Amino acid sequence: MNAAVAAVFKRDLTLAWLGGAGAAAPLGFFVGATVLVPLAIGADGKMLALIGPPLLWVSAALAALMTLERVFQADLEDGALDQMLLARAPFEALVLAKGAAAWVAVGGTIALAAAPLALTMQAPLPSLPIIFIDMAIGMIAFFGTGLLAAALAAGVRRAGVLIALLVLPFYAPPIIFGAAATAAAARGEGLFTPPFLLLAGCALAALALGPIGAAAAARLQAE
Amino acid sequence: MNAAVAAVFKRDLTLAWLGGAGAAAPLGFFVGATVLVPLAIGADGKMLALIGPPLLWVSAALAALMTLERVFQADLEDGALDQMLLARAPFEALVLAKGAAAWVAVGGTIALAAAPLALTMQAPLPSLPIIFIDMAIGMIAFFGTGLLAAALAAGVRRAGVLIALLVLPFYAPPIIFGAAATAAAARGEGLFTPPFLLLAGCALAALALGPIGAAAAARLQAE
Amino acid sequence: MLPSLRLSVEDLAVARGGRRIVERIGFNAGPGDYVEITGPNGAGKTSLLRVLAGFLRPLEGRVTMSSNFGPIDRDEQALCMHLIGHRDGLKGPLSVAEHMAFWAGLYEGGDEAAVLERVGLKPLAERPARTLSAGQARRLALSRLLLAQRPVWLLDEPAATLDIAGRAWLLGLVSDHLASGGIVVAAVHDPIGALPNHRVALNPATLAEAS
Amino acid sequence: MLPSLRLSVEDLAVARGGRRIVERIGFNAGPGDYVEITGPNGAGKTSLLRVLAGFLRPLEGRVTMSSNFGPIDRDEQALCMHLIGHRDGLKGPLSVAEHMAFWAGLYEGGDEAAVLERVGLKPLAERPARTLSAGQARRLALSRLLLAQRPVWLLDEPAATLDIAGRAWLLGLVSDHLASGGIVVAAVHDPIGALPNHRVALNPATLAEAS
Amino acid sequence: MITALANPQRFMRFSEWVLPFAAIIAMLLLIVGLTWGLVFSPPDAVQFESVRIMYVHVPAAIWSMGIYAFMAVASLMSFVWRHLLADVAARCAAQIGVAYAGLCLVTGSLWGAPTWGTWWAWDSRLTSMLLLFLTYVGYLALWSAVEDETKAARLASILCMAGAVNLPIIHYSVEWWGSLHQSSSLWKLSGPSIYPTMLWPLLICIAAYGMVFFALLLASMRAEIYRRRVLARGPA
Ligand code: HEM
Ligand SMILES: Nc1ncnc2c1ncn2[C@@H]1O[C@H](COP(=O)(O)OP(=O)(O)OP(=O)(O)O)[C@@H](O)[C@H]1O
Ligand SMILES: Nc1ncnc2c1ncn2[C@@H]1O[C@H](COP(=O)(O)OP(=O)(O)OP(=O)(O)O)[C@@H](O)[C@H]1O
Ligand SMILES: [Mg+2]
Ligand SMILES: [Mg+2]
Repeated sequence: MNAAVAAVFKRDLTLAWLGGAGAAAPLGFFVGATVLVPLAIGADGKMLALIGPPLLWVSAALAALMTLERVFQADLEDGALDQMLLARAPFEALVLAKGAAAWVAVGGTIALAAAPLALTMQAPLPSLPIIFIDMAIGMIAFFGTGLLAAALAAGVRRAGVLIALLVLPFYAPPIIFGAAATAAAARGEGLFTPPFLLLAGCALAALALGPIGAAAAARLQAE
Repeated sequence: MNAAVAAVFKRDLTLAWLGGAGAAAPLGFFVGATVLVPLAIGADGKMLALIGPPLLWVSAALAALMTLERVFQADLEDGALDQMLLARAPFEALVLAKGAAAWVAVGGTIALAAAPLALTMQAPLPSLPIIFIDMAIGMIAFFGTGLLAAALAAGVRRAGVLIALLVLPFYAPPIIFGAAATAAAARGEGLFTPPFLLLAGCALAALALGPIGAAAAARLQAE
Repeated sequence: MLPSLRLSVEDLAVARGGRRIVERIGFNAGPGDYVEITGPNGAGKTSLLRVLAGFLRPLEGRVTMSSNFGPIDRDEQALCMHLIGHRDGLKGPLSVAEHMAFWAGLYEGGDEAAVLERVGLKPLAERPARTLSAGQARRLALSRLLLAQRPVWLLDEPAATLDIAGRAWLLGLVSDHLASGGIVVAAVHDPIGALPNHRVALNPATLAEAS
Repeated sequence: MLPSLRLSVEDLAVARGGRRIVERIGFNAGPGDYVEITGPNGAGKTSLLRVLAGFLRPLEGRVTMSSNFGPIDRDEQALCMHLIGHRDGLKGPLSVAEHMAFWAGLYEGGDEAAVLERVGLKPLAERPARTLSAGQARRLALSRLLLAQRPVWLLDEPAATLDIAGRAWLLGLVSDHLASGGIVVAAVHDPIGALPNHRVALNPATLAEAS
Repeated sequence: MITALANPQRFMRFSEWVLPFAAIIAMLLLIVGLTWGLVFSPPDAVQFESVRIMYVHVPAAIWSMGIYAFMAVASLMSFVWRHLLADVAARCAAQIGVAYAGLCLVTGSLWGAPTWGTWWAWDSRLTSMLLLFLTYVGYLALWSAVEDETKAARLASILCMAGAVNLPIIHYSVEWWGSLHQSSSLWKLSGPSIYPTMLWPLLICIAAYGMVFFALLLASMRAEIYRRRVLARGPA
């Protein structure tokens, strides 16, 4: 089973870095949004410190959303989903591996990019590792629930937009807690603030239920 | 030639609307993006009014990009690109038809949705038609340049990086001018503000160059 | 291989899109048996194979398997089979070797290097799948059989796009599998060369009736 | 059809991924000629057809066409041909009828209703292409030939996934086209039944050499 | 009783005679509640006549949440036991639920214009109602996006159960967020100090919305079952 999970993880990671949507497009969007919005409103330093954390989180959520569309759709169209269903390893574990690969490729890059971007938004240097951790954990929540939505919408034409619709109610809590945790970190309150703990709770729930639900849905798509 | 252009336009429009998700989903995405903003930054009306328009524009750009990404990639993979190259009608016209279909299906819905959503960001009622027009014209700029980027990147190994890198510099001006025009409209300055004229200029340039460039790029992909 | 493996299909009925397309199919295959499914386009060959593989629920009837350790339950059944469908299931940007490595990991078995040699794709190992010719891609897809090492092979027009050498190679593959006690169920338009122990001819519903 | 249409290929060499795969190919086909291209997997049949269709540039040599109005220039040439490749080129969510309507518009010709009847897909007209069986999808793809109405047909393994009735139907289609003065160039592994006027056997480079 | 009704034939027989009564009771309650509320109850001291929207608004808000809970139970039954009736019930309930949620948003918005001077405010209760509305829309969009109905039913039931886990989390997070942001104190509920002259018509309206839901649910389930029977018989 470990070999199968590792194989799926490695393949999806390779695919994310090679062709397809890759990790670069969401990263580009993320950086673009966090740079363009302050530019467009001509924000000054104080303003930036205020809108910085929420902006980071909204853009991160939208960037994650962007990569979800083809997670299952591509595998369904080209028959790779069948291949995974025929493996001896539990399908749930393989779906988890897919999610983990997306999380590393996209979530990791975005979390890494978020820290330096927070600097330009007046976050103090010591808060950067904390902001990175916040983001990385928030991404678990985004990808866990996103995986479920992606599996539900696979096979539908223009699944991307349906996924967006399905996923929004699930993204609201982590965004609320995440933005608050990042703002607290930028104020120098450290990592283990109440919103961070609540964010971690959302991530745990998504991690526990997302892959199971996604696997159940993806199995139905393979008809 | 007219028949061929109409056929491509109609097919792409049908494809965009099919799958049930058609009408509701871009709306959902957009509603979602605008719901996430206040959730992240809090309920302060003044702040919302400030950050709302640029974020509206960034999400609109993302929505456009999301739908464009697979415009050529899908046609290349399934052989539909070959079919269009074998038509007697000039390929440029067919590419323009593709772009127009995407613009109507996605751009139109988003522009329609943008107006009421601006309400929640404290834009006054009379400014709504203006915001609709801003958005519809901004979408021409997004789809024109996006088409070119999508054609260049189709079939490329690192398509993601390419699209992101290609599109971002082209998207920055319309986003900035568009957000400024929308903000001006919300302040009650009417339609023909300087940023609006600059936005219209971007749209015209994209309309003139996008389809021609995209056609040339897509022709090369068909090897 | 599992000793005295049996694959029995009883009174199977399959529906697609709410319409019954396959009615009352049955066969009982044992070690070394080759089951040939034939029928015109749209007769339900692909659907039948997907029922056997456990992807589709049958409307009526049952698919059962047993070995001399006793009956094999439904969940385990799917893991005794491997289906190669119409689609090759390749990822354009991944190389031939990367595909093999993926399957070797996914199915936890098979010696990649030996399989690469056996399917004759060694010279193309580093090529992205996107650049393979149709027949080369088919060979790559078929290599999954050697990596997954399942006793029951379900093949959907396996020889499509293969050249004459490729078909001979496929026949060798199938014969070896049968000789080692495996079961092969194949949907074909042209015989692949092996002598069928069971023939399932799906009702020749003409296209006109297949509405 | 264009009167006294000629398709000449002289000394063609084609490269793929920087490697020469097809060398010195030549033929000269006139009205009613059937050109059969054979060769093992990876020999370059698909590549050759894509050169003829104008998608790929040849490394050396020329493809020329003429009618009794004189030579046809390179841009016009592509518009005298129609290629049916390995892939069917269907959009899953669009119905059979929508595909036909799209092609009828795109190629500005062909009577959809008559073609739907002729390819035998009338009962499936409202079905989304996603739900078609492999052979039904292939028939739909081939219907493009009747809608585009071009004098030169380029067919890449047109009979793959077709059943016996389907192959007979395809032969009828090809024979009618030849009889009306068209040219057909087909890459095949199994003869489609028409008697070739020219045979192009691509060098039987074995897979091992084709690295 | 539930297991007995799970049989479609028995459900059809049961609903055939219950439906008229339910419909009549719903009509009566609605007429009494709305005329009492809209015509005879006193205008509010602060909000004057606009308070009457409450009789439309509040029951819609309450039932749009109740209906989702009903759907979640139906979805669980549909997923575990593959009950045809359960997925019909969930889907039909969603169509009514989305209408209630939409009604709550629209009437709330109409109410907000005179009382708060704005159509919309990012208050925590409003925000969670908007997210509930989106959850409904997503559920229905999924149903209509997937053509194969048995597949759509199972996918939708997965979504509905996930949503049932999510809605309390949303509720909590949005409350927490509201307390964080002190949203310009727009939402000043008079709370339990509501006059009995306003409470009674309100309670009747709430009961009426419940009966309307029940009657509509039976009617649309019957229609849906007939539709499926016709489809199962195949094209004419
Ligand atoms: C969870 C959803 C909701 C519930 C349970 C709910 C419930 C209530 C209740 C019980 C009242 C009566 C307050 C009183 O005693 O006067 C009320 C008033 C009101 N509601 Fe809602 N409501 C909800 C959502 C909304 C929404 C989405 C809007 C706007 C779009 C809205 C706008 C209003 C307005 C404007 C008032 C009167 C204003 C006031 O008394 O301050 N409500 N709501
Ligand atoms: N999802 C679906 N919805 C409705 N009908 C379907 C669906 N999938 C397949 N069908 C129909 O069911 C029938 C059987 O399809 P199937 O793919 O099993 O045929 P087949 O025997 O494999 O044909 P072929 O030789 O062409 O591959 C066909 O008529 C097909 O159109
Ligand atoms: N884009 C590419 N880059 C590199 N090599 C390629 C590319 N496309 C094709 N090839 C190689 O060129 C050779 C010819 O391919 P082609 O598809 O023309 O073969 P074919 O004769 O049609 O084979 P088949 O019978 O399998 O369809 C093959 O060896 C193939 O691997
Ligand atoms: Mg088939
Ligand atoms: Mg080929």
